Amino acid sequence: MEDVIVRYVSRFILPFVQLYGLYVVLHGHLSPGGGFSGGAVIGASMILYALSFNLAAGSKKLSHDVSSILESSGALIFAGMGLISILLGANFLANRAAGFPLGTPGNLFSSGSIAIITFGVGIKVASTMITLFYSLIEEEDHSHDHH
Amino acid sequence: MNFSQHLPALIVVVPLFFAFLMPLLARWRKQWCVPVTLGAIIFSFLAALKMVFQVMSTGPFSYYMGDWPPPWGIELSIDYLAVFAALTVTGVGLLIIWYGSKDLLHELKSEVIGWYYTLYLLLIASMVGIVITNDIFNMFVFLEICAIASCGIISIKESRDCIEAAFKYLVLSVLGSGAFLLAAAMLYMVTGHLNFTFMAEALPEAMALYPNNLLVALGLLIVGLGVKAALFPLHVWLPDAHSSAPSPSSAVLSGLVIKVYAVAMIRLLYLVFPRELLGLAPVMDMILGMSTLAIIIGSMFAIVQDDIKKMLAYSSIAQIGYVFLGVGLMSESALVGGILHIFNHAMMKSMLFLAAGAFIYGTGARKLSELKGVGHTMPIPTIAFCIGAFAMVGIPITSGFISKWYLALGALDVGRPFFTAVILISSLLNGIYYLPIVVNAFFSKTEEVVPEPEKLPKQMLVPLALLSFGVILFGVYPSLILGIVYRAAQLLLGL
Amino acid sequence: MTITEIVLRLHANSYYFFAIILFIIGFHTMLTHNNLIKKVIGMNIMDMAIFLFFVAIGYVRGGRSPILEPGVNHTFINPLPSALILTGIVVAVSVTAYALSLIVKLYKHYGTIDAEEIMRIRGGGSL
Amino acid sequence: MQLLGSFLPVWIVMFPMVMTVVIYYVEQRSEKMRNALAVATSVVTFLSVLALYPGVMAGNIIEFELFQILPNLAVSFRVDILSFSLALLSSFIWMLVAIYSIDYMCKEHGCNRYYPVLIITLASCMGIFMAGDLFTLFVFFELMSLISYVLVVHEETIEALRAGYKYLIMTIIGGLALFFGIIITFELGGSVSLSNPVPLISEPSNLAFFAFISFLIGFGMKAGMFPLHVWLPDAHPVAPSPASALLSGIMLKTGAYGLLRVIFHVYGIEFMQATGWTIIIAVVAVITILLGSAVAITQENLKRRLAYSSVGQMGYILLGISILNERALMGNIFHIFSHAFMKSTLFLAAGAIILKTGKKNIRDLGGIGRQMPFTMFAFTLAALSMIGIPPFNGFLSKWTLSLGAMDAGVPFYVLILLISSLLNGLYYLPIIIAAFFGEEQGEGHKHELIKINEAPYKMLIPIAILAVSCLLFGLLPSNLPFDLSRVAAEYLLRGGF
Repeated sequence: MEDVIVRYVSRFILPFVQLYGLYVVLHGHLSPGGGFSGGAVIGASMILYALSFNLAAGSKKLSHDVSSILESSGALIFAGMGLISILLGANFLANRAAGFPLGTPGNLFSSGSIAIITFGVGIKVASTMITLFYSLIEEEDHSHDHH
Repeated sequence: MNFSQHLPALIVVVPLFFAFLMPLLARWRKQWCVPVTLGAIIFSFLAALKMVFQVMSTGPFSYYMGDWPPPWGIELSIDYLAVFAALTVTGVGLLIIWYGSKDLLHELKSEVIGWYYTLYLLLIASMVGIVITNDIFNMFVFLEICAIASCGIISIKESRDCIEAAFKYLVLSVLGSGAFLLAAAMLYMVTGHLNFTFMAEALPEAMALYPNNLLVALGLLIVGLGVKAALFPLHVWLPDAHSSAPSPSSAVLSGLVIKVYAVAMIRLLYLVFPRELLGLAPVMDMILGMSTLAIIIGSMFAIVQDDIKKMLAYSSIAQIGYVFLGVGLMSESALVGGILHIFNHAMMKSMLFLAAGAFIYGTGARKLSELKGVGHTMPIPTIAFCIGAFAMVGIPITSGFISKWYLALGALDVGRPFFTAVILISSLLNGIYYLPIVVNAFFSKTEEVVPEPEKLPKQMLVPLALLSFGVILFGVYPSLILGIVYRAAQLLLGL
Repeated sequence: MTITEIVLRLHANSYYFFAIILFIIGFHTMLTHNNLIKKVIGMNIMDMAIFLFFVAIGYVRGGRSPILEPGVNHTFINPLPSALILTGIVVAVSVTAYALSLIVKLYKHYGTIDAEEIMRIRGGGSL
Repeated sequence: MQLLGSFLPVWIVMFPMVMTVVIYYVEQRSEKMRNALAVATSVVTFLSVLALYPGVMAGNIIEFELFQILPNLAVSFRVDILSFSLALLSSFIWMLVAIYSIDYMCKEHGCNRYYPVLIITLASCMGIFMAGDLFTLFVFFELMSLISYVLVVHEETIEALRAGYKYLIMTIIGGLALFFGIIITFELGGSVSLSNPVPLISEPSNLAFFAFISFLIGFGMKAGMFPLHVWLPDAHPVAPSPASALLSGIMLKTGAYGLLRVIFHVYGIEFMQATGWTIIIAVVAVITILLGSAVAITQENLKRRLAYSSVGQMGYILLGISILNERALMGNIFHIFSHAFMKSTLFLAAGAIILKTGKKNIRDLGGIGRQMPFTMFAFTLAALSMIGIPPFNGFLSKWTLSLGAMDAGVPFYVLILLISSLLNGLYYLPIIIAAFFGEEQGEGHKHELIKINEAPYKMLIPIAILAVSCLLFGLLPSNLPFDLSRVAAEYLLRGGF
């Protein structure tokens, strides 16, 4: 896709989209939204980049390999936080009982493990969307080679 | 810090955690994939075993995820049925993937093997999750993970049959999950709870107000879980899916996955829905009718199959019928038989699929007619197959006999000898399609020179041997497992 | 039951009614269309119907989104179904993605995404 | 000593089983050792059974529960006079057959399969006769039936496989019918033990009737009862001759034994007399007798004719069961002995002929008596006994049976026995006459000097022992089988306790 308008517009809005996604993820424990919504926004921004420039450019920014590594690590953060709760002597995924500092409600640094979990979910969702996109696109390329 | 009290969570989380770790391992430390997978499942297995002893000595207990007590949080209910099913899933699942660690090298492209372990661990985790959760939405999530993972382990072998079978399976699975979620929504609507225990408390009152709503919900649940468990008219996806998949996948799908849905159905039918609701509509009779048809027609279809794995797949349709027969008869013995058959069939059918996989591995033959004389060239898989076949027919001293005994006794207990006859007829049909294979394998001379089959590695033979040993052991000494099955049945029937 | 009563009842339960209609549309699309992509679309419509139904359960007339602000007291809608449905949507997305990738593979093998065509090729093939 | 005595049944069953494994390992090294071990195992088993004699004759019943599989469902052993009689008979004939097999099988392929199977069928047969409850009986019954499949298809020809398939399917049907019967018994009686002081089923009901029919199908299938005999004439002839001797001589009797147990322990004699269900057995028995004997006449293959003859003879036994009085029962049990001796002799003799001449068809057997006089003489003795000519044991059993029928006031049965004897004569005598006086078939041989060409002595001795027994047990007024039959019949009519 070699459309100048699309390129310019996307180049213009991409930072805002990503910033917004990051904001939603980081404020997941405070406001509507959270890991999934924010992650989806971030993922969409990368997809937009790869679509409006091209696949190679997209891969250069965030390759398929890296995104699948991120995908795993996002999930691992989630599961790991749960396990940490157990290590701290509470039930799986316990928050206050495990002794995570809850802070003042409404502050950015509050609500203990939830913020971290949301962050993990954000990474997971964003990278999953990108990985899915790559998988589908690359598969298609592959098939074109065959025909 | 006391680890053992967190086992209910860990039994699910550890495989889940390593499932996500697996892609990373596959990238950097490929040789670690197998030991880590095995380790994770062994951990779950030991956890299940520990919980079995715990439950047997101190009774059922619950675990609150995130320290949130119900009705707010997700509750894992560790009762007899749950630990029984968890033990089955992890135990048989362990042997299957042990076998698979070699067989997969043969069947899959090397770059996807790491993903296979991811999917397999996800599958195990979700199956254990389904059986131990006490929350309907949590169950839905695990059902979906289970559905995707099981489609995944079919489509990972990128032959066109597999892809097509996986797609068919996926569509029907989604349909099933949709029905399940709709039912969950309806139940939530009338009770305001997602937790099974609270739901069960609220349902009798709700039933007086909205009986139709509940009946629709019950119907949707039976259809939803029935599709996934391949209960007779909803079984259309099973033969393709189970026969085209790589052999370890077939074994786990036929041996475990469809049973897990049956366990979920048992839990919902017996523990959640009020017994009076069953009086409003002949639900149990419908289940009985479906399972009878499944038993007879599944066996009949199996007779005409030429492909060994397809035959085994049709046989699974018949065997899941036994489980539902036990569910539908509503007597203690029958329920014991049905639940016990979950375990027994898990062992028998995985063993049969693994043995079939060994034949395919060794000779490349899938057709029944090509398996002549295989008993002389590959004795251990053939003997395992033989034991599995006998167990399927229900010859005494194999575990298949014990479950049939209980089912037949249960049918007589409620004064319905017709179902005893159904069980016997189907055993005969089983004999008609299983025994000729055994006979051909040992006693028929082939004119053409058979090429020496590939030698099977130990990793494939030992699980087969262990499974056959298990089939015999639980046939001779069933009290090992019967204690917990009895208690599960009593708990379900409220005795 | 008169027509008015039926209409009134439907109106009172309009969320459920339309959810069911949507469900049936999705179900119908999924089962009757040969085009695999359309099947996936039908699947999604069906899922959406269930999600709408679920969310509608939690809706309280006049309720607001449940964000606690100190000092403000409102009627809130029930947040639980919405939260659950978020999970449901994630699941639906992943199933859709997976189904689409399977369709891509099928297209690679058969050169068509028409279910009947695929069956025809399979039947006539070496299977 | 008491403990040892009660452990003996377990030993008798387990010893051959263990030896099967031993033989399986030994045979990889030495064939001689294998043969010796097989014979030794059967001898030891026979002697062990014999060791039960004093206790059993003193009226003791040995009971031993090995372990419980499920509540009220155990693997247990129980030896009473009936068990003992049949176990003694079987182990004796097994021993002779094992000796016979050494020379017969040396030209066959797959001996390494044959011997372990021979010994494990011995074990399961002992298990059937010494079972202490219906479940154990069922387990060993299935074990024996399934394993003897290997004997049936030993030749691995198309014919054998086809016969084997029929046999297998019939076995499964029979097994499932038994399963049905046993589970109903369990449901109605709460136990399947044979040592219950009262019969397990006391109330006539539909279920009880189903169970009766199921038992009849299950055991009748094995016993070659019409119309479930269809597998028998196919399966028995295709097996190697020693195996045919066992299949016809012993394994058929397990069905009759099972029926006896069912009638006397599950239902009890009063129940049977009250309901009159035994008439079903009587009807099929009469049909079986006539059909077996009549069809035997038309058979050309010697072993096939013998197999049909077995069908007819099993009819006698079933008839004896159905009459339910002492003398009939005694005749019935004695006929189990007689038929075992006679039919084993006949099959072993036929085997000797096949081994030496390769002739399987009756019309080729002209003049065979001059080639193999000894074998044919034994054959003649057994055949005459079959027809029921005094003073052979066949006569004695028929005589006793007829007396029983007269006691019961059914002279019709006597008529049937007579007709069947006539038919027996019709199909046995021509063989004998042709063998001794007939012309040898084939051209150019007519005037050649006929060489005496007997089978090796290891085959002749078992044949001789069996043939002489046929004569002896008919001639002597008081002999072991006859006494055992009498005591067993009394014992059963007492209620079996």
